[in-house]
Amino acid sequence: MSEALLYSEPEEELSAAVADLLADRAAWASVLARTESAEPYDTGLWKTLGGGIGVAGLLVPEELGGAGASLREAAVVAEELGKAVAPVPFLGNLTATALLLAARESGNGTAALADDLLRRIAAGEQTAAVAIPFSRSPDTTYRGKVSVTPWPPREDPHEARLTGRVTSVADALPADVLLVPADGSIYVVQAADAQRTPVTTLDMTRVLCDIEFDDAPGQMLAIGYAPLAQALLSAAAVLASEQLGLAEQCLKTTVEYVKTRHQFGRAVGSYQGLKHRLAQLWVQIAQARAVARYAVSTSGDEQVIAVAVAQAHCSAVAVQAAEECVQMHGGIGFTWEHPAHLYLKRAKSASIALGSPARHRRRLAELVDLPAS
Amino acid sequence: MSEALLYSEPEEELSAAVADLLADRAAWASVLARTESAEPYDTGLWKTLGGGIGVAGLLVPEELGGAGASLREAAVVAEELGKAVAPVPFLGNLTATALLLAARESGNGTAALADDLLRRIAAGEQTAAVAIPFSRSPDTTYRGKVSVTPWPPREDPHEARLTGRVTSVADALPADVLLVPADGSIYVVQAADAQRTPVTTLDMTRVLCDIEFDDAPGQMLAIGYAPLAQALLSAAAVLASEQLGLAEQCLKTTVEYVKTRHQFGRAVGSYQGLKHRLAQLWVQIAQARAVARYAVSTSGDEQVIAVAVAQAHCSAVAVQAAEECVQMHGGIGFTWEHPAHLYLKRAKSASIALGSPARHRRRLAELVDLPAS
Amino acid sequence: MPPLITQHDLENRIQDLLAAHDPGTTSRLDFLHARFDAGLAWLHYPPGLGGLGLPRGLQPVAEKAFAAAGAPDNEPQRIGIGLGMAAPTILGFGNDEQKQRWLRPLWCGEQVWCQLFSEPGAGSDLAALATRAVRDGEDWIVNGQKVWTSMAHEARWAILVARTDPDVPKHQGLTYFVLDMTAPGVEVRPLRQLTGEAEFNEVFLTDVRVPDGQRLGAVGEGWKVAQTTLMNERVAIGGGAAPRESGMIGVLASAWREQPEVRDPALHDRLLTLWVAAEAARLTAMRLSAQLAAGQPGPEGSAAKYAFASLNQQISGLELELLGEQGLRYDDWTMRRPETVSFVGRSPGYRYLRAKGNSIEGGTSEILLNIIAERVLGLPGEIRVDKDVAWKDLPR
Amino acid sequence: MPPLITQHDLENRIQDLLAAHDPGTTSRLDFLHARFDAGLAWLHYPPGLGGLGLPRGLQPVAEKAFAAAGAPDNEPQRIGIGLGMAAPTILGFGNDEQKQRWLRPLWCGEQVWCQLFSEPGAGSDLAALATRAVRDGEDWIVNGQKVWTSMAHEARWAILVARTDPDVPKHQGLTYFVLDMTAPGVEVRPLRQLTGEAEFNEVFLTDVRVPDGQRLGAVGEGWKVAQTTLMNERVAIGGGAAPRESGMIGVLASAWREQPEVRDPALHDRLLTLWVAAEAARLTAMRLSAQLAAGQPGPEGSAAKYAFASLNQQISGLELELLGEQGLRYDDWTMRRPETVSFVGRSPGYRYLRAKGNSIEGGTSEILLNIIAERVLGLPGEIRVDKDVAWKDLPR
Repeated sequence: MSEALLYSEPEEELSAAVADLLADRAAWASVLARTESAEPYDTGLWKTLGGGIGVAGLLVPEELGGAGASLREAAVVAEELGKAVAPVPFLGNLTATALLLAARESGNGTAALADDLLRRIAAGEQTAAVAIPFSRSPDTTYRGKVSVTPWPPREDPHEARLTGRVTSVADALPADVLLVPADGSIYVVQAADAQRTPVTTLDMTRVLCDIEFDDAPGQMLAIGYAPLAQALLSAAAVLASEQLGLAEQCLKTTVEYVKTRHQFGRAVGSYQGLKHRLAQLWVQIAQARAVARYAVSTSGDEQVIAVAVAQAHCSAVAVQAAEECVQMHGGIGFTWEHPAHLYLKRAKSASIALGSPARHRRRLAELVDLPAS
Repeated sequence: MSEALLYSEPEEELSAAVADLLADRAAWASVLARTESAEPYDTGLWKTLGGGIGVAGLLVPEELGGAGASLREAAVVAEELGKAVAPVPFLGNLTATALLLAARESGNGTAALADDLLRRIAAGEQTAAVAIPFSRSPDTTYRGKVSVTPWPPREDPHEARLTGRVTSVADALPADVLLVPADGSIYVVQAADAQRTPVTTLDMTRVLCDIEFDDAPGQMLAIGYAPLAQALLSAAAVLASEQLGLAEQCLKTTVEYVKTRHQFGRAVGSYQGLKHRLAQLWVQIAQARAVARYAVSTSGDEQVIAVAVAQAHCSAVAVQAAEECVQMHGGIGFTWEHPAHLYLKRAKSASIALGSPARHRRRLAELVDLPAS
Repeated sequence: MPPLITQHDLENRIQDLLAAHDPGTTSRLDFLHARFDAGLAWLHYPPGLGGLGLPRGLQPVAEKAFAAAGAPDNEPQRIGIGLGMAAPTILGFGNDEQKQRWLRPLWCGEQVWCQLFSEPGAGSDLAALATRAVRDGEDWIVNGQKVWTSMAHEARWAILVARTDPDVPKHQGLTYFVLDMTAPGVEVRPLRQLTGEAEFNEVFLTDVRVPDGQRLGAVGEGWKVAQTTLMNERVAIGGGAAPRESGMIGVLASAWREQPEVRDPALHDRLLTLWVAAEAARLTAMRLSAQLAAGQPGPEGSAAKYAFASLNQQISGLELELLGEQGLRYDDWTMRRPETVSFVGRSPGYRYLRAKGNSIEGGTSEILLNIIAERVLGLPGEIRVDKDVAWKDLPR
Repeated sequence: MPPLITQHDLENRIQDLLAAHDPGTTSRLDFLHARFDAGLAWLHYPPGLGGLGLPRGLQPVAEKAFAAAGAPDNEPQRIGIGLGMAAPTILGFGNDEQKQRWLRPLWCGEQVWCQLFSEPGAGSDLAALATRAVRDGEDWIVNGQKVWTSMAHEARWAILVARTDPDVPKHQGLTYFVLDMTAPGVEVRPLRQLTGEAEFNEVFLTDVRVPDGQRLGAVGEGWKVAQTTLMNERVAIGGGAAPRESGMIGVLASAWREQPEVRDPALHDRLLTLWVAAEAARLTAMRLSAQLAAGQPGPEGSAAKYAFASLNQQISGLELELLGEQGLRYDDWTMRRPETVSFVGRSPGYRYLRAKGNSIEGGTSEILLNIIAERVLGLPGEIRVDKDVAWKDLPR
């Protein structure tokens, strides 16, 4: 098992390929510039990443045109995307893919519909997202505000119509297809058939939207929300690696800065107060790497524990790293023109996303039999 | 109000008198030596402090021979005792005094009995303690294991007999008189009529005992436990100042040490890592002084809040100070022959005494309307 | 020496002024001019410069009386830098002509002042600053870049520290000037911060001419003069007795009370820990003001600022975590120039972001801890490698 | 060069040894002697010194085979300092005679070793040590005081670093010796610690004669030799894959599960935070051992020790707080000399106190953070004022 906590050679190659592309195409200055443009997502970059390198169809089985890879490879990609706070809908698309795979395996729905979508995703033709607030944790009993008419549905479930509203959805703005939990089942809705309103988002590099469904045509994908829970669990596991990457980048940037910034005739990185804090952060990040790797290398009940641990730990580490990055850059770190704030906003948002650390600890309490009272 | 947070001139004089005496009579080496002797309490010192300087009868009204002082003066004494971790039953005796005063004012008991005891305490003839586990917080609904026979008592409540057991009682070993909550009332029992067994105590300078009552004669002092709650509140207020004194002493000792201890050709106190931690500790202690002073300068409902704040804050500060004291002394701080451990043991025990910080925060939640759920 | 004016005399003078210049009919500026000329502006300043040489403690008497009479004030919020930093420095180091020229329009609010001290390369280590002033006849030619300048876009005058001799150790080569912000070569650009707003400015100085008559103190004495400015900056902190649950903790406590759905029992103890910390900070500020009132100034000012920053950051961080979905959203990223900073009335995300500045602006938390460690605890200073080296040879 | 021995050859040799020396009938010491002489003791050591020059990775093969056959071991716990620190140094710097003399009885456990490095004035800054060794004919005369010496009261030999030249900078004047603990002038006193026990000793050296033949390495090369010892000390950390809830967190979790009355809901989140931290530390140790196995030694060793100390202290502190009245009591203050240290089986107070040593012994947490900051992150070292100064002129 412990070897699984390392990176395999193919994983390192994938990581390097993504890193190279991002160095070219997602330098922080362009990421920052995009936050104030009309297109908060970099669809061009996503096309190259998704279709070119094939990260969109990473989880899709080979027979459907995908890479047939596991969460481990997805995590490696997320780590690089976290380092660049790249504005691409990788996580949302991954969540949708995981949902489609779970729906397909559950046998509780329309396998052909899932297969078809997975094929399109792998081919880079379509991007999907799950229409659920980004803050929902995997263990939440979800009760949304979208309902299906007519209910019960007619014989042909393809004829369902969805009405209602979902707020603060991640990565849905650039999506072509939405997977919508509604009235206990999951439906496929074409994004064009819903009204998406961008939200002024704390994380400027992953802009949320509110979605309004007004009698939107939907095809039933699966009965029951079990695939949703599985998808959110996968997303939370991969998000931990994104947080790891973000923390690494913040530490790296900060260490570089304090080596070159001089005050009182000395590099500020020579002062023990800062050195000890950076060393402590490094310890936290080394641990984050182990827990993040573990969360994508295990399965079943053990994965549920591992993901709760990873989310509780990595969320906190990413926030700490970003906060130290701002503080140790001093005045410049507080400005708009320095990338530190992009990381701070992403880190804080990501800690809330898919359940707060406290929420994950509460879940853990049930899993490892440590009840509150 | 804010002037009350300072020390008055008489308070500073009292403080200086106690400090002088302790410098003479409670140097840490002698305090350490006593911990392994047959007499863990320094009754000689207590006699001088209690009778000589008059700290035993500090709260006792002047008409009963006491100083008629308030908790503010008691707090000043506690601060000095905390600096010296002096093995005297000041806190226990103070708690008993506060209980007697509350009983006297409640009108629910035998004022003459309380008056008589208060007179003896002020005269330095007797020392009293409350027979209750040291860990009980002021807001606990107390249910002890001592019962009164016969029940209901005969006409003359002086004829009550007490049977049962109280564990982990502070400052009862050197006491002459015990105030015992039992079956909803409070009784006065001569210490000689109970069986006191010393406990191997974490805090070696405030040794607890277990007390066994076997048909021990008791006189009823008050009906109801209201005076007990008031006494414990006063004790908790004063304990905060003891914790403040302890923290001050730990910081002082540590600062002196790191100025003189050289490693790598420099005083270790010149390294910013240690400097920042010591500065943070100083900030905490400056705050502890304000909250500790406030806790003994207010009354009524406001005092209940102030004491909860003071206990939550000062407990943590004292533990932090003692832990830093051990750590920053390095190897020597880990040995038996250095006083740091006396402070560490006192600080950790005091944080548990009269309710843990978490317990006080929970109480606060009720008081300031911030319910858990 | 004239006999000391009593409080009674003072009250009489105020009433005389109010009688002669009815606030109801006198224009705002006329009234302020009259108040200044009567020595009733800053009472502890010397006669002829807006004061009467009285103890500072009497100032509230005047403020109360004028407020009660409905007299206009000089908008101290808007001209804080002038009042708090420029004026004491001019008073301390200016010659008579300079005092006469600048103090009256400063106090009356006719001329706003700003401070040109910090530079991109000189923050905590202000004395390392690189802006150069070179003598040219009766003028100095100034070149350089200043940063974190509040009010620069509204200011008429600036206090400026510049390097006049790069060949001596850094503290020795500085000179202090007053700079006309309308002079050619002064360019002010808003400095946007991570909240989206721009409270501050960058100021670029290109061949700006400053007459030698606008120098404060001797050439090479700029560091000493700047100390007066900076000491006066710190006096303001402390603030006195705010009510319980003032500030950020009040916002969080209200959210907890009023939105039961955000109450996470797992975070209850953390909420209360912060509540206790905020209450402790409040009581400490109360104690500090009592100490100051009793003439026992303590070093708690640095501690208060340090604790305030740390608390604000923790409280706002917890608020976002509690709010969940609501915490993922922001109110407005538009570039704006706010008049004042307030943590309330904006979104929780704004509070979280803005609080990050509290441990940087006006002395970083690291510098404050150094000050406490060295000045209060007497711990040894850092080993200094820059004391005896010519400024131009320092690593940068 | 002889051809490399394969695992198959190795297994054959082991079976041959077991056949020739039946563990059931051979005395313990005879068996260990035979194992050493067959080169089956520490396989990576050279032939003739208990090994066969094999890769370290084969050692578990031998250990498993001997254990399966019921053969006695050399009680590695008891002789850890000899095995882990003295032996590699003797191997690296000893001459043939020294290797022959010391390694066999060391490995076989006939002679216990201890380490005389730290001094009251030289802890983190070991190179500042003051114990003097002065040449006297073929001997050295040693005077000084050493501290924190485990096993000194049972040891026959000690590895010792002493100062042979006080007139050169501190790292240059040290020499490394092997000292006979039974020699006249060696006095061992137990060093009692705050738990009441004495795990360690102080060792006083008064005119102790050490023959020059017991010197390891050249005169003045002691610091270099000591590095070998210290590097080998750190290798041990990391430990590999312990099961979940190993160590202190398991004790706390059990208390929470088994004593519902100690469950304070306010501290539930703190318990879980520590549980997560312990699990993170466990997974990190697993990852570290995988890295080591894959030949990617990482600097996580220092990090693991740092995290371990911090965790133990936080967990034991919370345990006491939870236990309330029970936490006020202790089990035993009697001065004792424990054989090994274990956090379980003693009272919570013992755990709390003993854990305080975790951040001091074997490298303080501050030193570990320095190591990470400088060696891993590449941050600049502290400014050194002691590098070029003669030892005798250093401030102390």
